[in-house]
Amino acid sequence: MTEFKPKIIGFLCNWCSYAGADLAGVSRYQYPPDIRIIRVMCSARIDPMIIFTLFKEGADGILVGGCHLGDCHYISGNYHTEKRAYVIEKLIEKTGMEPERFRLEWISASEGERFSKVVGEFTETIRGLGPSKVKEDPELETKIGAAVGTTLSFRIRALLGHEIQMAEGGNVYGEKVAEEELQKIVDQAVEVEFRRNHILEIASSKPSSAKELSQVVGIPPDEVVNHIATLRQKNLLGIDHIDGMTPFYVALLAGGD
Amino acid sequence: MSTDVMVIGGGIAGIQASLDIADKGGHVILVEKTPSIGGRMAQLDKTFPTNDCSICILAPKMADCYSHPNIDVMTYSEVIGVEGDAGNFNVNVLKKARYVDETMCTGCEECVVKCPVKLPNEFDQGLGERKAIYMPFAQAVPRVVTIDKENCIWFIKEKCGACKILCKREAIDYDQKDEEVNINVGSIIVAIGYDLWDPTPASEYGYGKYPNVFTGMEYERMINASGPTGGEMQRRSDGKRPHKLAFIQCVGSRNPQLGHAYCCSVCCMFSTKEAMLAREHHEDIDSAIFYKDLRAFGKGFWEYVERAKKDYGVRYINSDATVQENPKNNNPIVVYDVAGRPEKEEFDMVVLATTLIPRSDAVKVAEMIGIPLTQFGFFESKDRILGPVDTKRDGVFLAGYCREPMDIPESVAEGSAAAARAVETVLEKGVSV
Amino acid sequence: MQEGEVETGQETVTTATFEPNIVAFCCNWCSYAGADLAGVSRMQYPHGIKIIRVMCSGRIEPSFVLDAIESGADGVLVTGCHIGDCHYVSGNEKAEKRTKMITELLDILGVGSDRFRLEWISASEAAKFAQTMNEFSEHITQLGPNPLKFVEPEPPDEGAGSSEIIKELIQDTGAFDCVECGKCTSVCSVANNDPEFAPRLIVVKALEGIGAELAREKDIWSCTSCGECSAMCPYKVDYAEFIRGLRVESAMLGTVPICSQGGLLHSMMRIMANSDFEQNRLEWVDEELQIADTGDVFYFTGCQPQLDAIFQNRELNLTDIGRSAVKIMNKAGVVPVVSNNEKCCGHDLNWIGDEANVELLMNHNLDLIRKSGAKTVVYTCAECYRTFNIDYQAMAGDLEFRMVHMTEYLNELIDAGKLKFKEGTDLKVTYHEPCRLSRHCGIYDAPRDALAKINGIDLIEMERIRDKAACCGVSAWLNCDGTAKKLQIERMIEAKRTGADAVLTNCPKCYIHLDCSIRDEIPVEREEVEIPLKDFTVVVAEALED
Amino acid sequence: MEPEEQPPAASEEPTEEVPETPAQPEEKVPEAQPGTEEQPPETPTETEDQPPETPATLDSDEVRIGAFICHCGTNIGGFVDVPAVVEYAKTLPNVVYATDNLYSCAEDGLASIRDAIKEHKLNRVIVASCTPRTHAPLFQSVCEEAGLNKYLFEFANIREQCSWVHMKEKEEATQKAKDLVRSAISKAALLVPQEEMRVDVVPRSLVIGGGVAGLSAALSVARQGFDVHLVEKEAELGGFVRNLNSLSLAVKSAAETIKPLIDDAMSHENITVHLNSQVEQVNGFIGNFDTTIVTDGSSKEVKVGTIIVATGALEYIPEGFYGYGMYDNVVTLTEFEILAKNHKLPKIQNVAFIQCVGSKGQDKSYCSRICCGVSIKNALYIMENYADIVGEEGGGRVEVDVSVPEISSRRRRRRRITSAEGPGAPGGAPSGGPEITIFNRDVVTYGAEHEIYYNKAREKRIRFVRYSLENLPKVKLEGEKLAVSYFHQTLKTDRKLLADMVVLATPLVAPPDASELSKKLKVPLGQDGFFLEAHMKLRPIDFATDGIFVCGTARGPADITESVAQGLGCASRAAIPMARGFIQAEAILAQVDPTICTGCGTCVENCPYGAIRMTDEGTAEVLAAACKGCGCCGATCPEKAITMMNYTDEQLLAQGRSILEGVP
Repeated sequence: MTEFKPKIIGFLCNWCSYAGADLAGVSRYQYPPDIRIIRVMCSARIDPMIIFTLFKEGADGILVGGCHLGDCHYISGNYHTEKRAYVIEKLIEKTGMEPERFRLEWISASEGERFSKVVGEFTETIRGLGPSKVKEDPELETKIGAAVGTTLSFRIRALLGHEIQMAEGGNVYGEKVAEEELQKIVDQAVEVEFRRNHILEIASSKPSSAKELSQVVGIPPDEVVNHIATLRQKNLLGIDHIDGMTPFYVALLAGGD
Repeated sequence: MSTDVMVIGGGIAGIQASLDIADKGGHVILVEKTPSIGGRMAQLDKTFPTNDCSICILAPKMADCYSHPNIDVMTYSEVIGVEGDAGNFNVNVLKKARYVDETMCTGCEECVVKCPVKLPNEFDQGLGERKAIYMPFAQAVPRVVTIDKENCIWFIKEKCGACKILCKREAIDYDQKDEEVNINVGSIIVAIGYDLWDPTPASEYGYGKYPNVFTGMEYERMINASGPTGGEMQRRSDGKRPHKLAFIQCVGSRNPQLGHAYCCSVCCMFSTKEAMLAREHHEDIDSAIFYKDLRAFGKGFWEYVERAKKDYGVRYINSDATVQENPKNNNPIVVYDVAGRPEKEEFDMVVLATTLIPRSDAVKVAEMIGIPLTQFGFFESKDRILGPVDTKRDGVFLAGYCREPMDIPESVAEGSAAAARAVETVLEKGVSV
Repeated sequence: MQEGEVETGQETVTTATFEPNIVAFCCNWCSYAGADLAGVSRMQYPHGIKIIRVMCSGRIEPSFVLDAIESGADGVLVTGCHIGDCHYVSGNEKAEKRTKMITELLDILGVGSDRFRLEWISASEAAKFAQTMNEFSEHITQLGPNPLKFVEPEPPDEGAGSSEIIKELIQDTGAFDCVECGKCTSVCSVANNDPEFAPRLIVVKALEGIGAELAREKDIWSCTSCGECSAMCPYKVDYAEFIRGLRVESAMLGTVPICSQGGLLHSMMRIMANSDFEQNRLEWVDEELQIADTGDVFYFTGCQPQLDAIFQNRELNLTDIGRSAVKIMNKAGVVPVVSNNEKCCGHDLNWIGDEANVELLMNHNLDLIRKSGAKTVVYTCAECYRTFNIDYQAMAGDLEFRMVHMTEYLNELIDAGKLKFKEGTDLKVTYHEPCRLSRHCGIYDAPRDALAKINGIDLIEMERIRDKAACCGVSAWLNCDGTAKKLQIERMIEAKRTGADAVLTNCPKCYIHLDCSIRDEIPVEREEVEIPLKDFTVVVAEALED
Repeated sequence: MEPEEQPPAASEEPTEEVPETPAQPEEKVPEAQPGTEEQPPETPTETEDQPPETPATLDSDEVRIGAFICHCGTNIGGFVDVPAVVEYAKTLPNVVYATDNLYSCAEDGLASIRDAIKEHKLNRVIVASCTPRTHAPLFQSVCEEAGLNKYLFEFANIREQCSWVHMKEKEEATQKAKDLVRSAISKAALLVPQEEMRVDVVPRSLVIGGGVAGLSAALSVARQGFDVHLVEKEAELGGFVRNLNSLSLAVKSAAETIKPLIDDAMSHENITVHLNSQVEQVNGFIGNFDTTIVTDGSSKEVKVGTIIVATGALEYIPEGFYGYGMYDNVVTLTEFEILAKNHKLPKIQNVAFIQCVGSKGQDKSYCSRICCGVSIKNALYIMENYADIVGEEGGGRVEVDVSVPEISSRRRRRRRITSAEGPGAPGGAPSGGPEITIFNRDVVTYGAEHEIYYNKAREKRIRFVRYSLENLPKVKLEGEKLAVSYFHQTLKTDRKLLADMVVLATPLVAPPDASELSKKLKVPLGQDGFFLEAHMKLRPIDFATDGIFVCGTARGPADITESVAQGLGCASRAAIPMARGFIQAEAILAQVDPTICTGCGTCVENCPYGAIRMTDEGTAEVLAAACKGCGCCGATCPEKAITMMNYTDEQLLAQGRSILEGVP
């Protein structure tokens, strides 16, 4: 077997961590060569969808680098990144993929050495984990597919969009939501949306009954039925055929909220 | 007659003034004495009260300034003569030979690696090393190396020449000569910043005598990730990292006996920041700040101090102090006053907030331009209330610390203010011609 | 007033009816018993003799004798058991040794040693007692009355130390400038060793208007006025002067400080201030030394002869300083005025708050110098130099003659090419800075410059030098205590650590104090402190070309 | 800056030196002239009449990519097999040309790029060399010179992030370089030309607030040749300073000192002063704000390009502190100044100032910066000017030498001698003069100028006593006097003094209407209620929203000198867009697809620059002039209706996927 060369993607914000990576170069801090860097203007630009899409396509590890909190060139971008990373981590947990494959780090423009250390550690971690199992584990692939779907769901996106404002500025009624309560809301939304997207993902590969879905997704049939009802309402799920008394559902390409 | 503006000093005040004028379409000649622009702010690790990474926020401005089509940046250059009047100053600038062709050097530093001469690095307050051919600091602008002629073997013995042999771009030019350039400008902005006072004469603080007594700027370079110790605090005596830090305020300042009766405006916050950063480096660090009056007067400063106390466990002790040493372990012992009685506490590192003093060449610059200095050696405003950035000489303006001790935001605001006045001047003079 | 002091009424004395007042100290076991026996035996002796009983003649301090003289006694008699008979084994032997010092001192001062006598009288020698009394009384009658001008002590001034006066002090010493930074506290040698003393509190209390009590504080006597605090003070609050001012007030309230040597030295100074005796202070002037009565340069010797007498058991040979100074000047072709009529500068009285006597001494000395025609006065003593420079000029206005310390003068002479130094000197020295010269008068460079100009003498500096130099521990013969001892030993350790061959100082007092510190039991190993102590001027003179 | 003397436009300049960072939009535009003459206000126009920069070669749909791989001497070439990378690049889709350069940034390297664009009809260019943060602008301008839109350029960093960090693994480094080149090429294929927006700027400023800061700002803007509308709430100009009796550094009274400023503003032809007026409504964005100024009920529409906020601050009213409102002679600092100014001070000999009343962790959390200086100023005023009403013999008072004498030269004349010379002799302390105590938590006389006054105050025997928050002084009426009892921190005892007057130094606070104005302008307030600048360090007088600036005490406590400097600073900042005449935004912008947008407003909330607004149609719209291109909005748009130009999802995914592909 040839030596495992992990595919690691690093998204770095232009102003701090990309500059930190440059400084590592200028200072000749050596680190393992497996990482490939993609520059974005701000870490807040990184849509969780992109992370899961790349995981689905076989990335072994993804590193996101941003400015330290408070240092964002765009004032507050990295606070959003932090919230998103939380959802990403929650979702990874749900997919069953090793959580270490994703990492968020704050790296300033002066932390060249730290950048090289972070990359070294991260590469080591990924090497330890071995290649991504997405391609050989269809169940994992389905779940990561579900995660992609989750990151695109209106509810999650809207929550992520409003979370900071809700905690700091209050909602339209000026009510502030406590940090913990907000977290609960997010956790719950992630849970529900992931299940629904998992159902959709399974149903998109083959028409499935509620019972089958219940087994694969691992939740009680009555809950599956509720999700099916919601998904059908949103026109995301349709009945493919009915076998006896059992309807078999299939994901619809069109649809939406 | 000229509508150009000359800005003397490439620190944050000078950079801001230059950018403001250039963005309006004015032409700026920015003259900087050292090989890179950036000034003092480039040396800092973080800035209070946000703990922003200093170089992260400064570097884009440095780059903007250098690449701005309306700004001619003259680094390693000094103003040596000023004649004429507002609207028509003739300024002589000495462009010192850096023995490197600025246009050819790519900043790869290949030459630096091979240069055999090791010297203390000024940018790192002498804590790290640099070579005789050197990049002043990693983020320097322009990213061009400079040869320190005084210490270069080629210039001393006509031997070596390693850099010249190595440089594929043939950027090394030992025959480069200092050059005098005469520049006609309509207005001048002086923003030459400050120097750091060497606290060795105030031997009661033990600097230079006890190895583990550091100046604030030395400490700042140490905790900087791109500094000489890679961001780690290291005792000079044994290279170990400290667990107990003492910060002593007003070392040299607010002390007419040590020559500086004024307050530097920034040290209380500077030390607060440093104490907080120490804690961020290591959870177990205990810091104490010895102060005369806690001057946390800027926006969010008092809250910052409260945070340092509450969240970072920084102790504030209202007393000046002197330093002794435990000869057994080279630990500095801080002696201070509690209700009139002396108390002693052993630390393993002491950081001195030393005075930020007028530039050593402020007197020369003042004489050259013909503007007066205050009793402390800062440039004197024409009208200390309504014309802070104006000088007694028409067409010459001031910005930043060289006028009055102030912090970065105030220097930036003054950079802009001086820019406004300079533009007003050249517009007025320009129209009258 | 000291313990064991005698009250003697001043009587109007005329030569015709002179009845000498004599104080006789008698030991309990022999002479007092002898006196009793004389009484029992109804042996007559003059009524002017007042007997003071002490347990042993060894109890008699030299200061008792001077105090008696100062207080108007025409003669002082000390009696004890015969040698070998002492109830306390050898107390009388000690008394005998001390007698030598007393007689020498009385001679130097011009009081005359013949106004003092020591006699051994046993309990059975009633006749000898009476005879001695008669003889001594007769002898004193011959000598005539004590010519000392007795000054009635002023009654305590209850207004002293008032808040108005304290305000003036605050004004004069810049105490209002205190920003309570506490740097003074951190360097105060005394505060760092004495758990009671807090120098800054004294000023803070004054500023708070609790000043009236200040003159009664005992802390004001603990300060060595070394000026380490002021040297450190950002605004140069003059603590030393502040303390001195308070001591003046305290003295006016009648406070008598506890002085070392039982106040002997202060007595001596007061005697000088209030007499015009023909002194005998020039014994040290060897034949090869050339001195004059008038001339351009006056060498103000200070108290070397008296100190040599007082500390004779320690063989300090402080008069070597004077000999060296004159030798140096002679070598340079200068014949200085050295006067037998010179009196103490008054430094120590000044620092215990006795300004009246300082003024008397000043007037005498200034008159003397003016009469000598000197344009330059040279000092080898840091205290004399300070007192002239600061205190005299404060009281008498600017002085018309030039005052130079020997270290400065040496630089002048060397620079003028008037002094040559021999080859072969090889001495590494370190230098203990006297506060009066350095912090008080700002002379830091002169001694160092001078040493640098001398062949073969290398200066190795101690850790605490110049304005941060540590104190010798004692000033104005006050507060010689455990704290002082600690400071002295600290300083000697510091000197020893330099690895120098000797430690030099420029002040006879520093010399005496540092020397004293390591004579007795010390809490550290001897090798940590033992380093030869030398006077600056002496060392320079030794390095001169023959 | 005369028009005749303008240097040639930047885009025409040969770029020989190496720029160091991605270009800011401002850098590449032809410069404008400060509008010295009146210009009519214009409505914002997206200048579509700009000549398109589309190169001639982009007329076909065919993507033709040129790849230039740099050796950077041996910096890359020494560790990466550059020829192999070139050969590899040639095999990649859409690549029609690939070559190596010894130094791509050198003139010959640049020429090779220029020539290849023409020769090979390239419509995308990638350079694989160093970091885009310093070199992208250089290569972009080369593309532009060759007629290629600069947004069709892409960079691969194979030096800082490859050759230099993998110096011991040539093979790996070469592989990585290939991957990075492939990644860049995959993005390049998706690049589309972008137009940079231009929006004209109305050359007129609105200055809100006629205090010292606003006056300084208005005058400087006017002197730089632009119209100014100065709006002042009160009936006269001068602001807070009008209340004041004296100024620390001034020889004249406060009113006289600032009079020239007011006179100049009133008489300047470019300044229109609106007294008794308020800004009612503000709409629009940088360059084109529509504002309504209401004066005594009548409103007036004014269109301006920039806005300067200089609304000042008020003094905190210390209700419930130290007997304020209960005892007659307990006054605030400003009340004291007004009394002094009107010569209505009562007979006072003993005065206590109490600092930090209600500030530093009390009702207000902050230190108000200037109060120590102001208290000292007033204390000195009493010392110097009120001797006649406070002392019995004012004439006998003594001037104290300002310099600090050396201990060695200090010559204290003995009191006995002095008293013989009579009262008033040098060295004798004054008697009967005012006695002033300043109770403080820290004396905050920062800098050189303020500290001089602190030193002077002590020389004048003004007493400073420190107290702590745990042990506040107490003020009680005792007969005719005010008894101030306090705990002395050094002496550790309770003390008391009797004062004729107690002056409370209270913090400056934001005026109540600040929050209303902040909503109108859509700019934030900080926690302390003062206006919040864009960045505490480097953008102290800018708002995050372009075109609006803040100065003086509206921003936070500041002394008069600082307010003037900030006013001038704002004038400089505000003049920039007006002098240029237009705003040109870099085309890395968010774009909303109105057909997808549901108008949920998430993006509006998330944009740190207020660059997104809702249109009348209920969809979001990006204000190109204000957008900075961070992409925060796009990443959270629930409907994914927002595209980040130049960093589209497709482009990022293409880059990511291309990396994952490995060698095809």
